[in-house]
Amino acid sequence: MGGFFSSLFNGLFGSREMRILILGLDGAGKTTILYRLQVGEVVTTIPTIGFNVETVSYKNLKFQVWDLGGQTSIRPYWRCYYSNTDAVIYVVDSSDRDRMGISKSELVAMLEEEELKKAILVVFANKQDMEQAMTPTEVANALGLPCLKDRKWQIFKTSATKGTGLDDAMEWLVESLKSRQ
Amino acid sequence: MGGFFSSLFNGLFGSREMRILILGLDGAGKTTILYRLQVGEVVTTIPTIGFNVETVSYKNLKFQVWDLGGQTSIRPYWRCYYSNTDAVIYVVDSSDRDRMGISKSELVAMLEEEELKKAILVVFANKQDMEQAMTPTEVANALGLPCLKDRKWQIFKTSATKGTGLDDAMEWLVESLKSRQ
Amino acid sequence: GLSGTDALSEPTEFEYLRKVLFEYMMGRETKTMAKVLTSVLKFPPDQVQTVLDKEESKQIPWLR
Amino acid sequence: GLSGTDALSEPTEFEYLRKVLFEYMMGRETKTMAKVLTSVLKFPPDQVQTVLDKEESKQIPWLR
Ligand SMILES: Nc1nc2c(ncn2[C@@H]2O[C@H](COP(=O)(O)OP(=O)(O)OP(=O)(O)O)[C@@H](O)[C@H]2O)c(=O)[nH]1
Ligand SMILES: Nc1nc2c(ncn2[C@@H]2O[C@H](COP(=O)(O)OP(=O)(O)OP(=O)(O)O)[C@@H](O)[C@H]2O)c(=O)[nH]1
Ligand SMILES: [Mg+2]
Ligand SMILES: [Mg+2]
Repeated sequence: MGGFFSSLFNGLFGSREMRILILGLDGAGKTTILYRLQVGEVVTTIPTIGFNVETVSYKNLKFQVWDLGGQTSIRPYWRCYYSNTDAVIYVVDSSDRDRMGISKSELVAMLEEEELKKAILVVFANKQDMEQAMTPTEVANALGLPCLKDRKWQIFKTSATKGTGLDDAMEWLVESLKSRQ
Repeated sequence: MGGFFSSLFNGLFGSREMRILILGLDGAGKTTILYRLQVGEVVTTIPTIGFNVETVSYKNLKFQVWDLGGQTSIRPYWRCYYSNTDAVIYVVDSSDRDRMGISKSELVAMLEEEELKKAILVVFANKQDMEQAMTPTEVANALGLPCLKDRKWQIFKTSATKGTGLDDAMEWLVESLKSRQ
Repeated sequence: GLSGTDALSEPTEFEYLRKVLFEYMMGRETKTMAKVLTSVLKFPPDQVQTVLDKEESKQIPWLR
Repeated sequence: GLSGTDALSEPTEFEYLRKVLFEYMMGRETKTMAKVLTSVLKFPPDQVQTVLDKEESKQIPWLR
């Protein structure tokens, strides 16, 4: 009986699915990243009006990954999804220099939310394959990451279409989540 | 056991609540009528954006009475409520000569709906207390009631605010519903 | 009042939607409310059917 | 995108609402969806609370 119940309890509580949000401005590459992570392929995307949610397995951990649409008019509703979030993947189009300021304000507003206080932050400086892409350091500075307080964060250079950098980023995220527990 | 189940069945099926819709243009007096029937008083109303639904008891019969908002932009949604309807109380502001034509078209469209094929129709020629009110016969003709086919209907003159005519109308409705069963 | 575009520009319709959604969320007459909601928000026919089938399956069959 | 009026004039928001409502009606992540719906439709705070309490009471407590 004890054995049955303890394994039942492990099943229910032991490996709780981690909840991860993928956020960032429209066109940053969030949906491309989600399906890269899930099926390992580049899918053709359309702007996400709503969200995609998928279960992603990585190194024996299971994640429930939410990719939320980033268009201006629906960005205010990101906050409805914050509850119980373990980590945020914040995606930036590194070649979109004009909107780096907007991307920063959205990030700052997000990090101010009480519900995300303990969430780990991974920034994907995405579209590194583009010629005019800012470097990860430039992106980090533009977003004000060095000044963040009480936040576990890291930035990675990625190209979702070429598939580079994603593994490193996920590796770091998994380790951070594990060591946090 | 048999006795228990048969009384259970009577309880569940024997006295099914009748479903009645109160329809008509905005301002016709539908909400005033609903609460006149339910609590016997004239209540202060505001335009109904949505619906009111109340249980009304009359002569040992129980009715679930739906009063739907009649404004132009929400009239198209009346049809979502038609299913399982036993009777429609169609309320007309008898003093609103200008909109008698609109009231007729809405009535005609409603009666064409398959889901209301077996529903009994009672028209309330309401606001009879107003000087310029059309007579019930005039209202009946303006609505084209005499030409209706395959429809049990009757028209009554009412004043929801003065409380006149409602009893006669409900009396007829109850008898019609009973004899139909 | 939608003049053909996918928008809800009429304040009355907006308030109506809010009222009906509230009732739906409180579990009152959900089948009727579902019809109204999918109609106001112009769900495509296949989604309307999916939603109504779901509502049907929620009902306790022996009470109908 | 609502410019202060009680209307949903932005087609993106309209489509967003439809998508989220569909998920809610299908019973998926209803608590999160309820937050979005009440937010998009600007429910008054007391109604938001009523709705979220209701969602809470729907959850099976021993799975949380
Ligand atoms: N060159 C390049 N293009 C990319 C990269 N990642 C995504 N894209 C492209 O950028 C476009 C937008 O990508 P999405 O994944 O749809 O963007 P999103 O962030 O989900 O956008 P919303 O759903 O509107 O919020 C698509 O054409 C992608 O193929 C990348 O690393 N490099
Ligand atoms: N003089 C007179 N006024 C009436 C009568 N019945 C209703 N009214 C008034 O007409 C106005 C509209 O009545 P309501 O009952 O709110 O109308 P309604 O049909 O529910 O209107 P909507 O909710 O907009 O569809 C109110 O001021 C009522 O007091 C009546 O028989 N005579
Ligand atoms: Mg997307
Ligand atoms: Mg009314």
